[in-house]
Amino acid sequence: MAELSLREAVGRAIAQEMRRDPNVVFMGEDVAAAGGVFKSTVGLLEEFGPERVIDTPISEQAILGAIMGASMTGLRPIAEIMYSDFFAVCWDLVVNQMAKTRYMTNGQVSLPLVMKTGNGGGLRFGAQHSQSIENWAMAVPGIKVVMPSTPRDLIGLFAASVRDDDPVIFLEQKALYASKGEVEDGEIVEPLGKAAIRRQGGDATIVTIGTMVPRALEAADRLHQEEGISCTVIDLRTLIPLDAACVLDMVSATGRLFTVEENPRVLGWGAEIASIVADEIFYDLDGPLVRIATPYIPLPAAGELEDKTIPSVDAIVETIRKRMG
Amino acid sequence: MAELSLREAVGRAIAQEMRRDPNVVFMGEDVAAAGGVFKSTVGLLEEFGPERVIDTPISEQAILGAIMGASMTGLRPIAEIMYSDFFAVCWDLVVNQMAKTRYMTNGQVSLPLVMKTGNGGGLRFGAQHSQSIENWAMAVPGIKVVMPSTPRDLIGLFAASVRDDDPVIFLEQKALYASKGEVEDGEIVEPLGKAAIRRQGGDATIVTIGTMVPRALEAADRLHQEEGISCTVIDLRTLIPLDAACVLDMVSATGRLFTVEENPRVLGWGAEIASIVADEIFYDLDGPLVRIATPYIPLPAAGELEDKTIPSVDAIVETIRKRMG
Amino acid sequence: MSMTYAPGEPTQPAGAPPSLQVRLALYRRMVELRVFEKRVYDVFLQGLVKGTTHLSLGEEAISAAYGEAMRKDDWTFATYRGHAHTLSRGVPMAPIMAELMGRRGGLMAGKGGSMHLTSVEHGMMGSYAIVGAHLPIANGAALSAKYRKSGQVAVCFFGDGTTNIGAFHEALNFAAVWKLPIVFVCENNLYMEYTAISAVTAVEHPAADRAGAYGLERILVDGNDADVMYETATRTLERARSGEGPSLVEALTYRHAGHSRADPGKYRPDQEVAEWMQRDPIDIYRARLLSQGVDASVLGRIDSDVADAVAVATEVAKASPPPGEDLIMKDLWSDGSSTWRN
Amino acid sequence: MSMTYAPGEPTQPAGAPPSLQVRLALYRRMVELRVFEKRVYDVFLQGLVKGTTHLSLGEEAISAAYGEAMRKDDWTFATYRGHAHTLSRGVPMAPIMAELMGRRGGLMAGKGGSMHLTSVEHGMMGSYAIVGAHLPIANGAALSAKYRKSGQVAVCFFGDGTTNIGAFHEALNFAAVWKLPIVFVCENNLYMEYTAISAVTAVEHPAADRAGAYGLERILVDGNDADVMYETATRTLERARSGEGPSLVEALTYRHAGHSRADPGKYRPDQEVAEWMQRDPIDIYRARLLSQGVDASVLGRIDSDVADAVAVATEVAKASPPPGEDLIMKDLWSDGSSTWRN
Ligand SMILES: Cc1ncc(C[n+]2csc(CCOP(=O)(O)OP(=O)(O)O)c2C)c(N)n1
Ligand SMILES: Cc1ncc(C[n+]2csc(CCOP(=O)(O)OP(=O)(O)O)c2C)c(N)n1
Ligand SMILES: [Mg+2]
Ligand SMILES: [Mg+2]
Repeated sequence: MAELSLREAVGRAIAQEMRRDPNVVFMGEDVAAAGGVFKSTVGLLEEFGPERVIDTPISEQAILGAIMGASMTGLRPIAEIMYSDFFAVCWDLVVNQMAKTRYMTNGQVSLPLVMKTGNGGGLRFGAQHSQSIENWAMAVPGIKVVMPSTPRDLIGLFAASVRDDDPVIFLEQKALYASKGEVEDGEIVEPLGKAAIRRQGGDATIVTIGTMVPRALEAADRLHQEEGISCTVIDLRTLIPLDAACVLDMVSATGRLFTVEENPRVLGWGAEIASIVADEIFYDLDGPLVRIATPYIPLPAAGELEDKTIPSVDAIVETIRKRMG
Repeated sequence: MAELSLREAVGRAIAQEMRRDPNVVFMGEDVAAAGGVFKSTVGLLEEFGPERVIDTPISEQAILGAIMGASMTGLRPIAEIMYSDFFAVCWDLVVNQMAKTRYMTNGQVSLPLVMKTGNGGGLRFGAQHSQSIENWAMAVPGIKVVMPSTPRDLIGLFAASVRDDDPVIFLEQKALYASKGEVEDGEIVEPLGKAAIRRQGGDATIVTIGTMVPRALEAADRLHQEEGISCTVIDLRTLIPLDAACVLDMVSATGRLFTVEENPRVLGWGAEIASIVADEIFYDLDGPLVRIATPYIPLPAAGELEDKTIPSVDAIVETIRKRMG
Repeated sequence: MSMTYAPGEPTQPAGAPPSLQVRLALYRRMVELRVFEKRVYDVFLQGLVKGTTHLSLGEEAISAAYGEAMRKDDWTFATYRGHAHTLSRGVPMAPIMAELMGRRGGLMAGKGGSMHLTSVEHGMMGSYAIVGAHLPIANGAALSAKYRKSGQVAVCFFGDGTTNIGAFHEALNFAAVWKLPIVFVCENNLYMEYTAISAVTAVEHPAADRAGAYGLERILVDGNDADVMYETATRTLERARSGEGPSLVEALTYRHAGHSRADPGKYRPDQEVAEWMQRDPIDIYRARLLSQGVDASVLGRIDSDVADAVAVATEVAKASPPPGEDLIMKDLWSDGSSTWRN
Repeated sequence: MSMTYAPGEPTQPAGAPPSLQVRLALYRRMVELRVFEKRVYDVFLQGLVKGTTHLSLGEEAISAAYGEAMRKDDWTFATYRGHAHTLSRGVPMAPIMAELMGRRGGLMAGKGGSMHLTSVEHGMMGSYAIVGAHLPIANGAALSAKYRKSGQVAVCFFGDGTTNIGAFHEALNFAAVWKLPIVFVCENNLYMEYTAISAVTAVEHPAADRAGAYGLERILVDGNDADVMYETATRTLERARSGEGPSLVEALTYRHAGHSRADPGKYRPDQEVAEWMQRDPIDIYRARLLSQGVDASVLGRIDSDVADAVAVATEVAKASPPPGEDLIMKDLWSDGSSTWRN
């Protein structure tokens, strides 16, 4: 048992899988000699050598192409796209190539690969280094989308992603890199597609993921103490596959749904959840489905502005209190 | 008055705006000398000359960069991205640059530009030439998203897009290029952000756009004749800005919502509509909100498969009949 | 040899000609590509091929030569214009034809269509319809060969127009830095879709004139000469296999037909077309073999064998049923499903 | 002049030295950039700058020279490492400092942050934080100048690492084909973030060695010599303005600090750092001016003027209030709103 930060968990997760399987290689910008710009991959080059831990040029299309071709031909590669915003320069490889090739070839080609990336806001990096791209990825059939909220989950879900035979986007929330959690020793693997119920309550269900998980939990505690409103909090953990059954069960039981999303509201994943709930358990609902999300704007840089933009504990408490009233 | 195909309307729309304003220039692959791969821009080079109608290399990033920089410095450029799928190779210019620059610069920069593109399936072109990317675009704050369903709307909405001071993605449905409609003579301009109610009915509201508009209308006729179910059909025409008020009014009146979407279901625009309705007029609803969409797969190429994938008139009728039953 | 588009341009000299066996195989393959694609055009006119198709008529020497020179476990990466490259790896004709017709017996059961021909068991690792995308992907296969020390080589075909897209640049640099076992083959047919490459490119030879930007040798060859192409293929594959790294080959050629099925190709000057029709790779090769003592009956036999095979393949394809709805929701994921939620 | 990283590499010879007036302006600007950025570092250590910042310490000669040589209505496009380029267009210091501190008085009222400095009224058309993105955008401004025959030139600055991304390639070809009035300036400081450019690039000089791929002259200059840079700037701007088309300049330089505020720069060999510290552009220039007869008091006066100005600007910035929530939902659209629905 050890207490690890999410940042440390990244390194341990990669090492766990590289030790297990010699076909796992890892590449990205500044990931090897420098140990990554987030210092999350320190020591991997030393342990696994330059043939398995590779510093690349600033060529995101070449990076994703390389892991795609390598995964078609026997390797299980991992690439880092430093900030998730940079997926925009190599999006073709993800959406047109990786997501479609297996289907188009009638199942001839498997693509066991992982694209890990620093995602989300909160660090005052401004609009081009703070985006939450889980919604971009979720909208494209053929890509699995994983976003852990704890160090232990990060290791377990990362292992499952590497072992999965399909392409995975693995989102590391930059705002959580410094957060800590207990992690047991030994190998950890957690299945993709299973949500975690982080808290149980009878009045409403809060569905969330990533950086918003600790905020939703804190908000739920406050709602309980201050207002006597008792909430279930679901951490989805993966968006594709989506544990819709867990959401439907909990929302049926509580009659109310709130989503808490870091991504900008319009076509955030909460919209899909709401549309599933509004179709499949309409008659179990006791009131409106409410989404708490970043508004429809790019993220501003100044801390004061950014903090009012991404859902805060206060904003969550306030909205739920008002809408449950 | 003349009967025009949607394809012919494209050429007329561009010419209308280029005649009006010498700052309008137009560029893209094979758009000038050859008149476009969809033959929708024939004659523009001859009328406006090679400084205003420009054949480019296969360099989508260079194309979008060029119109962005030109629009910052006094022009009102139009670019064609041949198939909307190709936005994946130049997505950075759209989502990180065009969408964010005005906001990041505190309003210093205006980007009056239009990106027109052939969008959607139905032509047996396979998974990389048939996508519906309206949901990609809608998810990014800062881009207007326009999708006309008739030749007259195409001209009017195109004019408004060119005259708008913000970046616009203008989606031409390839499957509608051959469809015809009456268009009056003279200048046509239609505002962005106003949905059209194509049909009125009291039992349910169908919200749709683009290629699905004629299908939804045919389905509504059949539902009326065959089942006595009378539907309102809303053609959204633009996704951003979204005429949510029109949707909310009609769904309030009918108590039921069906969306008919060509885009793949997960995070299609219908999810956003459903989440708005389920939040804002929950107590006016008489039953589940139902989305009819392409399933979560890339589009298969063979005609027999493609036709069972994109919502057909039969599938719309069948679903609404069942869910209203 | 004169090429009006590039007067006086030297092309790489061919070494010793290949063996007779190889030459006959090259001839057979080129004829196969030609006759097959002409038949594709016929069945398209009969309404049996929907969507689009991109023919390589006139460009056969390039893919035929590489197909002949490659090892069985080498990999091909091609474009939407990939019938020729697929056949050149020994993929049978009937499933290709059936794929174009959207039938269940198609190479991908009709799910991919003409622009995505793939046969992993033949080392045909895919046809890609986004210009430039497959160059970085081919690098990945080469990286894997290098990592596993398997001796395999990736060969990546693309057109002149592809040299102006970003992925080209990233892929070439990446391959050169890691000395990957890969050969990039630019089939310069002088046109993108309808626009002359010279109108939109800052250098005359869009691939060869840029080799230096990646520390690579400038290789410009006559893509309509099967012997030159075979020698180029052998040499570049050998270089890759021996660990010396990538090559970038520019092979000059011309397509006899339009860009795709919808295109009559009217944007090209009559004179240019006429000159290039004179430089038909198959005519040239047939004449050369005959002049060097190969008996006309040997070639005639090949011609008629191929004609028969194409006819049979076409009938097999026509007899194949439509794909069937059961395929629609299959094989998005490796578990065979397309399930995204429970 | 010796540069250990490229022994014997020729750099472009400087023509006649600029006038004394220009030289003093260059000196003043370089000192301003230096002192300003050192102050940025201080206020960062005081916790007044959140997020990230990227300093140009050691690289001042390049942006200073272009800033001095450009016409007032020319356009600058820069990267996240853009303080220097912004100051070099005459943008006042206080709003830049305030932007870094996230204040209402910031150049973009705190909404953009350090990586996106923009001042359209000064021709500073933006700092872009996605590597490579601004090269195609700068082309667009040049296209507009050409279309409107305005005689304006776009100058686009970027780093060595940027030469390996696709957008670089697309932009260079595009500019060359249309002979756009643009100058691409590669500030080669030998490193991407923490990785040496030589480790990931197929040629030694990532920009200069690729100029030929776009039909352009090879221009490799000493980026730490303000006179050389001024001459290069004058020449390339003149070429662009007179309709002869783009230039691609590679200016060799070195950053004294780490890549960004979080980086101590430990991956660089001590010896290399020491050698480059000897080649400080400001030290070199000061020594040259003194040796050529400029009075020490003249330079001293500039130094103290600049120090005062930076001190004042810093206080002005510190006194600026936080931006205020009213800005959050403003200016997504040209109507000033961010309304996406009714
Ligand atoms: C990124 C992208 N842009 C545009 C297209 C449309 N397109 C398909 S083929 C083609 C021309 C390609 O020219 P070239 O590379 O010379 O190959 P050729 O077709 O001549 O063999 C174009 C523009 C595409 N498929 N992908
Ligand atoms: C597309 C993209 N990839 C990666 C990054 C992260 N990144 C920011 S600066 C940088 C290094 C750039 O190096 P160079 O072009 O040499 O400029 P320098 O910082 O040395 O001035 C990297 C990799 C980015 N911002 N955008
Ligand atoms: Mg071509
Ligand atoms: Mg650098």
